[in-house]
Amino acid sequence: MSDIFAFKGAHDAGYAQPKPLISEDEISSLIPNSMVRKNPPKWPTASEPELVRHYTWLSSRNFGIDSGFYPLGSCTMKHNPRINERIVQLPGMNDIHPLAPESHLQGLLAIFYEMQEMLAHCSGMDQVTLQPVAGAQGEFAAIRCIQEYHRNNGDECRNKVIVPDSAHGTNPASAAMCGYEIIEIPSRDDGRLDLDALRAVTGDDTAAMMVTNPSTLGLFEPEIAEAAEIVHEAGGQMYYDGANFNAILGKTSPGLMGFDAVHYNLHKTFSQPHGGGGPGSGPIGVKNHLAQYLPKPLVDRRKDAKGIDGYSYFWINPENSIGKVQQWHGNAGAVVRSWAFYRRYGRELEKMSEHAVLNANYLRYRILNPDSASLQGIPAMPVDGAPADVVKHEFTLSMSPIKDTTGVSGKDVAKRLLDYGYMAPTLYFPMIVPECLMIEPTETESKEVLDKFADDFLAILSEDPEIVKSAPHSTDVGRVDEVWAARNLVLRHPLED
Amino acid sequence: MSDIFAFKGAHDAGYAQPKPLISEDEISSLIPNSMVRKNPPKWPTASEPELVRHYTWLSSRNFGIDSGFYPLGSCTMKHNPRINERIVQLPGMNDIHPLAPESHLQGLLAIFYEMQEMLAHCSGMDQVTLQPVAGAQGEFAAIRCIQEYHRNNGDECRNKVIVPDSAHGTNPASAAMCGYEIIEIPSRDDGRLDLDALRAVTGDDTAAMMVTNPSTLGLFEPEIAEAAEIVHEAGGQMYYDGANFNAILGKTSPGLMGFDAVHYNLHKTFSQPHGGGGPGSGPIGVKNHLAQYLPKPLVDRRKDAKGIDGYSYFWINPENSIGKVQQWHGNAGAVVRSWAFYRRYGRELEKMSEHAVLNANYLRYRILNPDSASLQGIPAMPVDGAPADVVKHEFTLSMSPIKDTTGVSGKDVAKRLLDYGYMAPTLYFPMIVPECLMIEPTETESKEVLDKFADDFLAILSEDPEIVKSAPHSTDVGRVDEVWAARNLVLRHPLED
Amino acid sequence: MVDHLPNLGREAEMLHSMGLESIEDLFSDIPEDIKRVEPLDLPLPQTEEEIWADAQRLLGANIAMNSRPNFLGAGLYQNFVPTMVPMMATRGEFLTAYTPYQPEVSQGMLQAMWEFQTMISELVGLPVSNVSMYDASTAAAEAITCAVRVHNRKASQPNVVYVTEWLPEHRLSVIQNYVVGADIEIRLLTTNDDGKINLEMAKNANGCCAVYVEQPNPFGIIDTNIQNLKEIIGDDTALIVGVNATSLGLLTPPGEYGADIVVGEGQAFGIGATAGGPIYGLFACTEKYLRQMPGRIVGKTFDSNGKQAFTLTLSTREQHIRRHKATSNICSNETLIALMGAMHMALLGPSGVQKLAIRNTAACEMTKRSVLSIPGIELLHNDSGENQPPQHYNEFSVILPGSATSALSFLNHRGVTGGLALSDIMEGADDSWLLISATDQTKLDDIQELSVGLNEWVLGGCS
Amino acid sequence: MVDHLPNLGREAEMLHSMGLESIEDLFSDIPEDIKRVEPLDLPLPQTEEEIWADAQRLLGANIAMNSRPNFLGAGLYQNFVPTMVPMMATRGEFLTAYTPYQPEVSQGMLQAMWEFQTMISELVGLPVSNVSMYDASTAAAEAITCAVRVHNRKASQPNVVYVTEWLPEHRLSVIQNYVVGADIEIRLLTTNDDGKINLEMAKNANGCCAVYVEQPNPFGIIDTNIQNLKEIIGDDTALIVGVNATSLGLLTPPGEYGADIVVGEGQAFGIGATAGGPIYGLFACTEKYLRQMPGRIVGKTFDSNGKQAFTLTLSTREQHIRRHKATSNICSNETLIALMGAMHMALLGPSGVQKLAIRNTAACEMTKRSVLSIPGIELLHNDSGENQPPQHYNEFSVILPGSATSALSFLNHRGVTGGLALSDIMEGADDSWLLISATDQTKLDDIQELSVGLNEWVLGGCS
Ligand SMILES: Cc1ncc(COP(=O)(O)O)c(C=O)c1O
Ligand SMILES: Cc1ncc(COP(=O)(O)O)c(C=O)c1O
Repeated sequence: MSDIFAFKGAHDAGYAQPKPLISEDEISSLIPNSMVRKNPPKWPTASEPELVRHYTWLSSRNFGIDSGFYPLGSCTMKHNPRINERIVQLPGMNDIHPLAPESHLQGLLAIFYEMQEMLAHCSGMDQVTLQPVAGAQGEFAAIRCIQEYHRNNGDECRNKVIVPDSAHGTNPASAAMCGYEIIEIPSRDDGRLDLDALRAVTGDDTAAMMVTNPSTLGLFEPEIAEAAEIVHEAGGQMYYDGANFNAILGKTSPGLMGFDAVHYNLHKTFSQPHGGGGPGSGPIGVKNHLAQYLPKPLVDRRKDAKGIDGYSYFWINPENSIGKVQQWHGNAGAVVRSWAFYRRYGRELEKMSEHAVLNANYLRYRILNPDSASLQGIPAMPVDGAPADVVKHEFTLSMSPIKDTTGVSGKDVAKRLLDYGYMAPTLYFPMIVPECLMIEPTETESKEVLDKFADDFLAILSEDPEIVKSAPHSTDVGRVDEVWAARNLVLRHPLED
Repeated sequence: MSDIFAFKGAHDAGYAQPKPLISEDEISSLIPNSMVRKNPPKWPTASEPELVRHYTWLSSRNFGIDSGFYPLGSCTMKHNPRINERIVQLPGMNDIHPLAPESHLQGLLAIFYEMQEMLAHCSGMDQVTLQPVAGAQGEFAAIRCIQEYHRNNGDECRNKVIVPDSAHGTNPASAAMCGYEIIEIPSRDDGRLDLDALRAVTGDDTAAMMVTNPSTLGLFEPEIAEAAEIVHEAGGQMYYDGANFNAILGKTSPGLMGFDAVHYNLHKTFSQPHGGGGPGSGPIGVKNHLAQYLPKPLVDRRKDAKGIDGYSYFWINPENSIGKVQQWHGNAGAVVRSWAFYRRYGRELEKMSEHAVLNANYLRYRILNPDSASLQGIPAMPVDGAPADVVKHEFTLSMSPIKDTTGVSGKDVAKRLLDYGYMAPTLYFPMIVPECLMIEPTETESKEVLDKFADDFLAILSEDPEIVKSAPHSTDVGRVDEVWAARNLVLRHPLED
Repeated sequence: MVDHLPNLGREAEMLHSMGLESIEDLFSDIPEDIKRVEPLDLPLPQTEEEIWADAQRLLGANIAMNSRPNFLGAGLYQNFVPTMVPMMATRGEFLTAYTPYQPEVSQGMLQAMWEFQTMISELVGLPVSNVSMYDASTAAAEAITCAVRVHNRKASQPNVVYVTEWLPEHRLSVIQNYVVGADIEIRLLTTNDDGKINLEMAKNANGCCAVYVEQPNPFGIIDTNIQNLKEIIGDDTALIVGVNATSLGLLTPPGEYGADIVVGEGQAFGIGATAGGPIYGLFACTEKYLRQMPGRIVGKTFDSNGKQAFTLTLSTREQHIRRHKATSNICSNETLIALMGAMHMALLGPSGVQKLAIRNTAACEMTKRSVLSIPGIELLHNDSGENQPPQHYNEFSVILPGSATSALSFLNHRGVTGGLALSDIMEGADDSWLLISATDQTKLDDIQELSVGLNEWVLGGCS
Repeated sequence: MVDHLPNLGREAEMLHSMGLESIEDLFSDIPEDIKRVEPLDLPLPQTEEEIWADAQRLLGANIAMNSRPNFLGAGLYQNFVPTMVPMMATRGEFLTAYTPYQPEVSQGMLQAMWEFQTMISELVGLPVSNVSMYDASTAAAEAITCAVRVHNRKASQPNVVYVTEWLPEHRLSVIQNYVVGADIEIRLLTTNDDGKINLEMAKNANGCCAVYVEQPNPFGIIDTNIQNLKEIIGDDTALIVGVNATSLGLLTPPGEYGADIVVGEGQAFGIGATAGGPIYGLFACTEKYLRQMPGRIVGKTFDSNGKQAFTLTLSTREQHIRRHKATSNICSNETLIALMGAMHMALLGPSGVQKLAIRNTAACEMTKRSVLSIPGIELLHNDSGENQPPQHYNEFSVILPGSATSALSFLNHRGVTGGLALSDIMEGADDSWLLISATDQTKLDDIQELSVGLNEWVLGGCS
């Protein structure tokens, strides 16, 4: 156990700084007396060697994609190319101010413009803003645009947003934050959108419907175009949650499906590393009728022989912009990383989706169709979260048959996978699949990794249930008591001493 | 087990390169038919994601200073400041050619010049070359200079180099590579230089004596000035192995002790990370009478208002230079890192040595003077490798009393320390101390680390001898069979497949 | 050639083992009428070398702050980040992890975030901190909605929130977007001629749900009146203070003068300005707001063997469990950047953060002295009622004898980034108002170049 | 203020616990008469920020190869290193380790080096590789002394070694230094007018201890005669081939034409030119030389539980055990750089290394065509006896109609680094000889700028 607050170096030993421009004694006269801080914050008093070791140790207790297979469904945990990290360390990225004159930011704006265009093209939208810093913020911003659109049309009474019960939690949360009432519609037994249920709730109070396609079950919604028609006929807008965009690039697009607005999760589809929970980037694309509401500013360009490749770039504000959702211009560093990632594929982005889908189907097949030898000793097999011939980039398994037979829950299997050196799949989401494990391998995993995972997964099913239920056994800590944490709420170091 | 040769990606999936300037088909006409390679080397066919994971895994199975305390005596395993790694990534360092015109290298030459001057000043030498790339090569180059010096003086028959039996193996090896006969003189019982033994072997066949001071026992040689006098009177040269320079900066110098030539281990004293065995950097400094023999080139400067801080820099070749010992200008990147390290201390380099010595003495005291509680259960205590009131930057312990009492050897204790999360001290060196452990904490370890190490060390002594003898138990692999390795010599992957 | 795909060339093998023929079989579930017909109209794939070359060319066309005298700030500052920070934070185990849903294999990030919470708590003087918000603006916005949820029932002015006058649009606009859905009315807290909060008028805020002010304020003024606000607005109204985080190395932590929630921008700790993102917002509060707080939080607990462990906690507030009733929609956040912040803060330590604040204060003061020595340039809000003119941290605002836009463009042509025309970011600001920011990275030469330039501009008739 | 010292301010506490008073007590063992009296006359300590600023200023004053057309090579080449390489190699567990004396906690580096050995073995076509030498020159030098130790007893020309004519001084001089002590006589292997080894004269080498040649040779020529050398010199003489490592992506591995030892420079795999160091030398050989080989080597073995493990082996050759009888004095070596090499090689893979060699060949050819189209400039060694002029890899040599030094200085003023005057590095070379190197980083524009420049220089009368 390395406790950062236990290092006991001299208070000022940690990190030397150059002298201030005015002597330290004089400083007190520059601060109102009543505002002078009496005690410094009790931050660690550690030297660089101690901290390097501390954080090395902490990192060794953390699992990332670099540590092993990370099949966390819905999160698209693909490899993060290293060149992207090098690029954002360039002074022309790391050390620029968003409010600098446009002439200082021409390279950045050129990249922004290229990304706006590329995202619009791939999704079949007309305009893109890069400002939202995460998927959820993209949802929020887009729903705000839709809200302003309806208001501008005098459609003030559209106060409901329809969301399938398989939707990600951010969908209802974001719409609710805009003040909408959420109408959740149940999925069909086969996990697909239920058009009848949709028709039943659609009307002149419908502001929008939010859909993820492929859905959070990893399934393409075959009737998506009809759904869009139903909503549009009622005067509502169709919102596409692009978290699963990795599955369909070059194959179809939200535009073709009939959507009006979409967010992209750059940190998923375009491989921005989202270390420990973020950063992300959630640009939104919209059809022309919504473009005037987009958060400001966007980037446009004009021909200019002296500019970059013949253009100079500038900010523009949409006419009836909802304003801003982040102080500056979004997570520019994430956009630049995603640009570098996109450039690697260019017009072959389709290949990326093909491999993501290939890997998901292959792994699903390997798990659900074991040979008889592997089946031996397995008391019960998981079943498809929803029946399908093919899935897209991810799939769900219901562990109910196992729970019923041996008492081993989905969570137990997830924890046991940790012992085998894997990150656990997404657990108990979507909520419509009982004892759900949601598995997304991504395109950057090799066949060997998928084969090995399938074998290990099946091996766990044949293990002594007691071992699985008490897993994990070989991790840095054993199963963590989350209830104690919530009851006792020890949310900071006591620093007694 | 991650086997890099087991990845099975497409041959050309790993790493895409831009197109050649001539089409690939045309290339065969540019290579003599008889010289065309038939089969490509069977290198791994892995993608970046696979390799990132492979090397992450390998690194997790490797112990560095960042992983924990690394008290490897004689190796000065101090913290490597991170800024130094950033500096050498600058294009003005990473992407410059040693044979570029001097005008392309002014910044590098300025740093070289500063380092030559600084090293000369700290060691009391007159001239320094930065060319040797490791301590051993510094020894070799300096002994070559001494050899030429004697030849030039018509002293051809000086064919012996005197080396104490406590010397590092590179000392006799380097002198032997120059063609010298090695005369090893035994140390006194107290581990110090034996002047009588020295007198007995010194004569007109003496080319040089090589001494490490503080010695490899961590002890300052009190009679070093007399030793120098003896050798000088016989017409020999005094060579200072600077591997232990970390102990004496600002306190004394090889020049004051009477040495004629010295090598510095920049990678030890000035914190060049020597990952896994190197790189190092072993500049040498000499007194004026040897300067004309130094390897070429050195750096000099002249006033130039347009130059860097008023100077322009240029290469110079010593008049009777022995030539070169490395193709280019030595390990320039190591020199620049060491420069960055030195700048951090500047005139307070003395403080670095003080803390190195403070830490060594403190740890030695803590181990050799346990309270009675800690002593409980310890059947025998180690003894000082050589008696001394104070040591310098390191100290030796003889584990003989323990071996005699319980059968637990120095090696066993070393292996058991691995279980406690430490790198083992240097083992069985110097050879004159039986069952020797040689411990060098360096100045970058905190009191807490030293206290804990002392406690753990004592705890091991009170453990069940069988546990210690079969250690390590919690490392990635158990005790490694070195004999099998030497007998069977499996020196590469078989690549059957 | 696309690389990074380990199964390139093995598609057929994998398909056949599933009994499939072609990749297209995998997309048979997409109805024909919505299939894309034309291939993507995008450039050819590039190699790492080519991407790197283009990145250097494009981003090299930007002008880095450090490459010339720079006085831009306004909430995002030029700073120096110790090399240890990016080197350790980009270790793959941190960099490529996601939200620690499985605490058993995520103790490293969890512990680092718990330490972060502790350091922020210490910095601002409040017991609870989350593990970061998107940025300062969303932190302020969500602090307001959080406070309304807590206080609305008892509030005598329900759904009303007071926000300091002169808030830059880049924060005000975000707040406005976030409060729409909760039906919150934003009213303005006016300021005196000395630039500080008008305490008399602040009495109007008593009984509303929350008051949001900034310290130092958007003009860079250290507002001593803010210390008296809590007393005026009372216990049933949340005092939300937006801070310049580094200033707390020298200034009283808002927790000590009654702040209920402290928000702010973390950027100066841990990461460069990076064009405004990714950065991270701070959010700390008293226990009262804990269960209405947005964002993730880490708690200490034990594992099944009684060993100390860390885990995300209180997730019942969050969208993945509470869905439309969640306290916020935030899911992906800025943890990795907060980690960089934690590393930087730990390296600075108690005296280092003070030193940093001193350097910022000193640079600001030297710049102020130099600029105010130019005839015709005056401090904004100099008509202080007290004896002393307002004191500043990191930045100060002046009234120019001409348009700030013209001054900035004059300076820009001389290679100086002179600051920000306040009229660009504040409604109602005069075109002559200039915000000048100086940091620990400001050098005496920079100040000289600014002043010489401004002086020439004034002498040249302000054009 | 010096930082990085965790026990600053705790000196007294630590001293007192040992019963000491002051730091000086710890240095009481240094006799007074050799104590330093004056404090070090050096500048004040600097902070990380200041060091970084100075490093940027000083190293920024260097002219990086990539910043202009560059045709410098001669054994060290401008290259592109994939970002993965430095990012993974500077992980602290690799970066801050030392020689793996304790294999139980060093399996990572040991395995990586065993993989390195395998890749080098594959590349050069010999069964054994060590884990690196200091550089190509010391690798060549120690190959020679190693070969003499192996063959001297049976040699009909004991202590004699033949080395190719025209060896650049930067390698020849190193060899000369290393052979002094072993009393080895260096004789020259002459070349034909076509620049290749004179096989007739090579017969003189029969019965000596070793022959050292380079492939491609120092003029950049792919020397087809070298394939016939082994036959001529016989089994009791070691054929040592110094290679340009990347060329083996296209060229026959020397092991296949009888090389006993292959040495070379590894730099192009793994690290930039970095002013010539740290780089790393390659050393591979047949089993016959194994026990006389310099440097470290890793073997596969088992641990006490029968689990596969790696360890340093054959250390009885080395100085720390064999002392003055060691096969070499090498101790600290270039392992970390070899690790970078291994990473780069693994990323390239079999087809990547071929592609790299093709790119080098293509760039060299395009440059050659362009330069040779300039009237007055001729290929050196064009008077080939065969029908075809010599073929080149990575670099070629031309005869200018004036002095190469003047041409280079003319080009330099135009912003082109035109190559190397061979007379600077080769005894006996004419002042008109110019070595022009082109790599995968050479662009068509660069070639154009070189040729236009050279053309103008010629038209202007070569001055
Ligand atoms: C289906 C789906 N929608 C929306 C989101 C929200 O995106 P973010 O985490 O970037 O806010 C996620 C991410 O977890 C998701 O999986
Ligand atoms: C005392 C001593 N002398 C010489 C050397 C040789 O230095 P290097 O390893 O740099 O060749 C060492 C290093 O291990 C040493 O400890």
